[in-house]
Amino acid sequence: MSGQTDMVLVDDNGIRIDGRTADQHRPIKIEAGVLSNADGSAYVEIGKNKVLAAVYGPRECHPRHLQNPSKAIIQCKYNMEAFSVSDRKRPGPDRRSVEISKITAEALEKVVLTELYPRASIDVYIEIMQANAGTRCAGLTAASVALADAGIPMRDIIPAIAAGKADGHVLLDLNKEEDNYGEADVPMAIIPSTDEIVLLQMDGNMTREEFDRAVSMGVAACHEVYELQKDALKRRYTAKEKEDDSDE
Amino acid sequence: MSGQTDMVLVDDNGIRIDGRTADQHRPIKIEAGVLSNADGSAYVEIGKNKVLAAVYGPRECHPRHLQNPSKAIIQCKYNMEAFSVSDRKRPGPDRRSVEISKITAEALEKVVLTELYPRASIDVYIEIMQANAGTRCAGLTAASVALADAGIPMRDIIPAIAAGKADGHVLLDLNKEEDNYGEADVPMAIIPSTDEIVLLQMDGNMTREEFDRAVSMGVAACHEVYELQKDALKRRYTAKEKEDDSDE
Amino acid sequence: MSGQTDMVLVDDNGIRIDGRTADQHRPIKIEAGVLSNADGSAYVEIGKNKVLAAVYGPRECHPRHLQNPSKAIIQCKYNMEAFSVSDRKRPGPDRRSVEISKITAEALEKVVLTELYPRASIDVYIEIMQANAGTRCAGLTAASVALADAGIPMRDIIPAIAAGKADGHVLLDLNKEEDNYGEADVPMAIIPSTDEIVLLQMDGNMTREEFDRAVSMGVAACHEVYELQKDALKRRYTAKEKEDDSDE
Amino acid sequence: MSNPMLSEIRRDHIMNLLADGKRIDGRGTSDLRSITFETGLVESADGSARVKIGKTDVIAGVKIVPGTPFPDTPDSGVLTTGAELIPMAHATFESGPPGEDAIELARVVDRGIRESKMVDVSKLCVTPGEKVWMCFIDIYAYDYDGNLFDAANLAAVLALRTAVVPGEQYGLGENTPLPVTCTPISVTAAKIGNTLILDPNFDEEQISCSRLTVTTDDEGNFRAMQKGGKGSITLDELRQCLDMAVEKGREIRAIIG
Amino acid sequence: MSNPMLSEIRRDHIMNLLADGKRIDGRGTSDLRSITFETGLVESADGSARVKIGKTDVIAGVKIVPGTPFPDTPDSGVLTTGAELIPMAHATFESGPPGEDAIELARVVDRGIRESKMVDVSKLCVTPGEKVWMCFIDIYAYDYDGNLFDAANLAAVLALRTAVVPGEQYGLGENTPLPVTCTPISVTAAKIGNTLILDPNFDEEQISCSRLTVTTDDEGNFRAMQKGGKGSITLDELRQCLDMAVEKGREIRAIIG
Amino acid sequence: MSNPMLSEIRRDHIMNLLADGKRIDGRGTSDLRSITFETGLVESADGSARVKIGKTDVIAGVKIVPGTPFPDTPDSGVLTTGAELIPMAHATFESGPPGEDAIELARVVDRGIRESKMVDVSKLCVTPGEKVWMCFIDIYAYDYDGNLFDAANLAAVLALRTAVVPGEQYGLGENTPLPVTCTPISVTAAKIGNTLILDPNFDEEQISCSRLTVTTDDEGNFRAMQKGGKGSITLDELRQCLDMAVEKGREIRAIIG
Repeated sequence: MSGQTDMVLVDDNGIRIDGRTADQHRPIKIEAGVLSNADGSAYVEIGKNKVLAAVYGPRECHPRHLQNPSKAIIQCKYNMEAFSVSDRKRPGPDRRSVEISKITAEALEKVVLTELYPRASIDVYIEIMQANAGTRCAGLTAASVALADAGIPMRDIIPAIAAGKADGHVLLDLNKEEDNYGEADVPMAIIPSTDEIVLLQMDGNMTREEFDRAVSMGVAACHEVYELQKDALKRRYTAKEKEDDSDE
Repeated sequence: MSGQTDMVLVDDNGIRIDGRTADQHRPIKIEAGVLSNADGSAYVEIGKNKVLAAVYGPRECHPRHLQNPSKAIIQCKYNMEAFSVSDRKRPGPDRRSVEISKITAEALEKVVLTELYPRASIDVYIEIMQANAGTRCAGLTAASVALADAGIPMRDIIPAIAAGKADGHVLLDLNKEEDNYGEADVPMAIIPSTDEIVLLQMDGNMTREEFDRAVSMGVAACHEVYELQKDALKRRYTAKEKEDDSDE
Repeated sequence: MSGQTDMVLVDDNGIRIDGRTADQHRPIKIEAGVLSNADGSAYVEIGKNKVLAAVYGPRECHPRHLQNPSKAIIQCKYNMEAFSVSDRKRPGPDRRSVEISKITAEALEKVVLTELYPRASIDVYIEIMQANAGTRCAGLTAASVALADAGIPMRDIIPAIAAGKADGHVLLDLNKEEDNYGEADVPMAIIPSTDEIVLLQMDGNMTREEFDRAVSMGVAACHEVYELQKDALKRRYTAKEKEDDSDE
Repeated sequence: MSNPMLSEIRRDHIMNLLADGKRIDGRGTSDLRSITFETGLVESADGSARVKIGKTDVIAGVKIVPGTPFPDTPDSGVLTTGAELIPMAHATFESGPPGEDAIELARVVDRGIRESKMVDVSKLCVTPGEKVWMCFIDIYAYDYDGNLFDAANLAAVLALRTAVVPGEQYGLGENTPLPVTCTPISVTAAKIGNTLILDPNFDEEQISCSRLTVTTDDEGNFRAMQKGGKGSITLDELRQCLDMAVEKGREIRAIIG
Repeated sequence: MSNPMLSEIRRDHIMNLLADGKRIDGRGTSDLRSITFETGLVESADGSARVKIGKTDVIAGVKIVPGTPFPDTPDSGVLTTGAELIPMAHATFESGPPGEDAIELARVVDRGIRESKMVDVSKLCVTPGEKVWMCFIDIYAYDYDGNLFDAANLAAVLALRTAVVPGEQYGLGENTPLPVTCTPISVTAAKIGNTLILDPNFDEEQISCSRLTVTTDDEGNFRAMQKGGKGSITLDELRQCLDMAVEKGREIRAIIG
Repeated sequence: MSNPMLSEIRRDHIMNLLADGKRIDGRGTSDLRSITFETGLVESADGSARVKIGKTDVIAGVKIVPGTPFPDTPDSGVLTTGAELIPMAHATFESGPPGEDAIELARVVDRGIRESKMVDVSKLCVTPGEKVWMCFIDIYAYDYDGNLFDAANLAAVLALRTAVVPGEQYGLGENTPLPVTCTPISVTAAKIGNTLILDPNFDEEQISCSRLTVTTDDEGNFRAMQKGGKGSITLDELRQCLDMAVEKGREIRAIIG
């Protein structure tokens, strides 16, 4: 967060450069079951972010020394494709993607019934096709849907979104300009049934009051994302039933 | 292949810059059994290419997960030494050497009786001491002889050579200038007893007719290389017998 | 060793730039038992060198293929911290640290009763906090004390120090200027009870007579370092007894 | 794949069908699966295309950035092709740097593009000897059901055909279409027993012994070839592959327009 | 740790104590362990500090060297933070390049320093667009008994506060103190069962399900946060963590002066 | 080696012979094996030599290319030595980046060459502070039957003595011989039980406890030493090694001329 710009990010009417109000998220599109080989998959667009998630598992855990005798482990790889950002990204994991992979896997642990699959691995792959601020939340949102699509038993589905601050305003779901020139970013993910937080990061500069507002805004928006996740899964099940019918 | 040069690569009499006609290969020297520790070895010179090949095996396969319960696997490492080329080559495998190692191992699979050695590994090491266009063919030619020298049962020995095109002429066994400034290169390897192709690559620009001519030329030359491979092995066996006699 | 300087490293009275005579070592401080988790540890200062050593083991040996069925293996990692030298050192092992790790482990082998712990590993970690010529000797000196502090049975404790040559004089324990602009460096380590050499390197330019003098000087100084090592261990044992008493 | 007996049965089934000139998915031996594609889907790329051949699903993105030319070609742009067989695409693919399969894939695609001179690198010079455009083609497999070679080639070629040199982004003049001269198309055959088939799917690839990829240019001339696999091909089979590469290359060119 | 039964017993013991608001080392749930520190101990560094929180022992060293600025911030110095969990510090730490734990640690410390604008990078420019000061913070753990986040943050902050820009060494003017604007302090809470504790030790970390690190600036505003662990935290627990981060941040600032 | 009983018997056999001052290959304790060499065999190198000591077979090649000097030695050429123990040379050598044995080998050879000032790097400056000649020595073992140190040193030294600075290739003047001042020769002793032997073969190395490599210059002065192995050497043994290094160094210099 640079927090330094002459750019007006929010106008006098509280309208943002992409026409949104403070508490509006960008257009979201979620599709479940988009790949053939993966046990589950999902595609998510949030604004200009384009993200694919795939799930394999529960399956045998490699390398073996990572096996947990009492439950499955969740392994996540978040990967930015070389052409997903303005400057070409060198292939392979960097420190940022290692951190995001770690907190994404941790966020999913609380809802997946890992205790049903001792010694197994549940592998989550997130590919960022196009990045435009908010890829970690888009990735986790997609991963949740992909896990459900894979038929893996879960306590709930996890939605994720960021709140933040730009031009002195607390805003939902920062776009790239707001992220680059704004003052703070707060990506978060919750368990909708309890509002428990499973992912939370913050960077920038926020007073207590601003932060509280950002969290409220984010929690509310997570519930909206949650509805879209469920919709996508319903469409997927309907489509599957049709397939099954036509197979008879 | 740049295909762009003012250099005359073939003169009006069809003679190439090193004095050869279109269907002549460079001078070839093959020697079997040139190393002590390896189970089999060979040294090959084709023009200015200088290549060593060594074979270890059949031996225990590491890493274990590569073992095949029904046959031996062939593992090949093709390595250009740092001083073998005009600009110093950084040590370690690059993408080119990984590809050549792969297609060399695949070319050998068809003739080695791998089914005799379940779970084993047959390891082929090719070192390029000096490179001058044609190292992959020289390496495969040497590897074949080294396998035979190691006493590994084979259906046949594999000779390899390249054909190509330069100055508009279809030519056998391009030298470095022809390779750099010519129009096409077609490395190939065959099983001499059946003329089956086990290695084939092509890059550049060739009409169907030119390509057919290149393949015919290459197949014919492979048979010449084959004779030299057999000669080298005969000399090796004779020398071994003498050694054995003198040991008595 | 550059051996080229206009700097006067030894004055007409045989006094060095830091005030020492030819056969004096820099001030040495040794402390045993400075860390909590490690099974044994030591801190050593020699002049401006600051070095920590820690020992874990005997413990299970990873990776398994390194296990020796008849004795423990000693594994050593010598590591220069990024800020320990004038120019920032890139993290991770370089060729120099690999070599030092190897000869340090080899030097310790002769005194540790590895035969008591078949299949085990004794792991020695040396961290260079600040480097000022002589870190390998400081590291080995510290590692010896850390091994003793870990209660690992040893035939003897190993002291190490360097001798060398600068401005044409054979000198003990070169400082950084003497090392940079001097003519030779001879790091060594001995078993004090027998004066056997367990570590010896030399680089620079020395006549036989100079080298013999350097070795004599080094051996004598090793005995001095040895006394300091034993003192440190005595203080450590006394402190431990007090701890035990106060625990009752 | 994990159950050897099942795979044995599947193998026999495929072989028996092939003996009658039939394939498990109903195709004839020289039929291609349906090819669909979308270009321009990645706005952050300077060119992009996603190609599906049957269930095989591949994306290619092109990034074009200013850089330093190679000393021996001071007036030429630079072309680089990478491919990753990411674990998303198949249960057998592993994380980590590209292995030999991914490297071979990238290099064969690269060869077809480079040797056909599809990209006119002579027009990618900004300042001779100092600054040229570097064109990075990055390919990712999302779903693997055989024949990655042709899918990756097609995705890369379509991404290049729709790519734009981003002059404005770097203050180097206007945005201009990437100068492209032709459309190299690869056609891959696999040999199962003694039968040649085109566009093998995953099951067919598993039991095939040899593979031949042939890349032709707009005139039907040959620009790149790669034999793969642990088997051989006869000279007669080679001729068939060449015939089919020309014919099917023409078909595919018609599909992509 | 290696004996599962022992660790089970230990776990129950810790949980039972916590049910009464007590901890195994006698602290209350929001008590910190004793904090000691030493600065300037590494003369070869341009700034250094060794911090002990209880038995957790961490060193941070700062090296400041001339380098090239990033193209998009031609007038700004560069800040880089690395951390290594070397095997010296704990029997479970392994040799090799930093793993995900070390990377997360370095990035959270980096974020607190960067986002609080502690180092005034605008004053680290030598020649705009050409030469700026690069500030490398390297952190090593010597002894690990929990709460590396706060120990590493504190060591890095103290090393920076005492760092000197070595102008003379590079012929770039006088040596000057590194321009520092504030003191970001992180406070880490762990959740065990439904109890929040501050400054967890190793045993407590082993059985905690969630972790929250909150970094405040001198005004008590938030500059960085990181939730870790495989559990969740409620909104109410979040509020408690924020309260404690502000309060304990003030206490720690008082300790380091 | 794989059969422990056989290797036990072999070990006893070698020890018993040594007790009588004899060696398995018939040599006396201070006899070297036959040394043969060929120089200039690699035309693509700027200098090359292949050396055989008994069955040990090593190649060294020198490449000399223009590059940037180190900031602290702006007028000096740069010398770099690498060694690879490739799996071709012995069944126990593995593929991959150089391990600790290869690194030690390269560094000991490098030290002898560097410290003897064999290559006059002051004459390898093209433009002070900007362009100097970088001299890369790369060593590969083809066959390993003990004493790689002396074979590698000899190959590197012979390659350097016959090397040419390729001025013409880079438009930097005429080709000139690499400026070489002396011939550093290393002599390696191994200690088996309490016996010192020179030029150990593979079997002898396997059962030796200590190794000492001593590199002398033309005057018989010492330029580099390296003790290796898990055993010790006495001060008396050290003296014997030094005597032999001088004497055998002279012999080897006579052999290579």
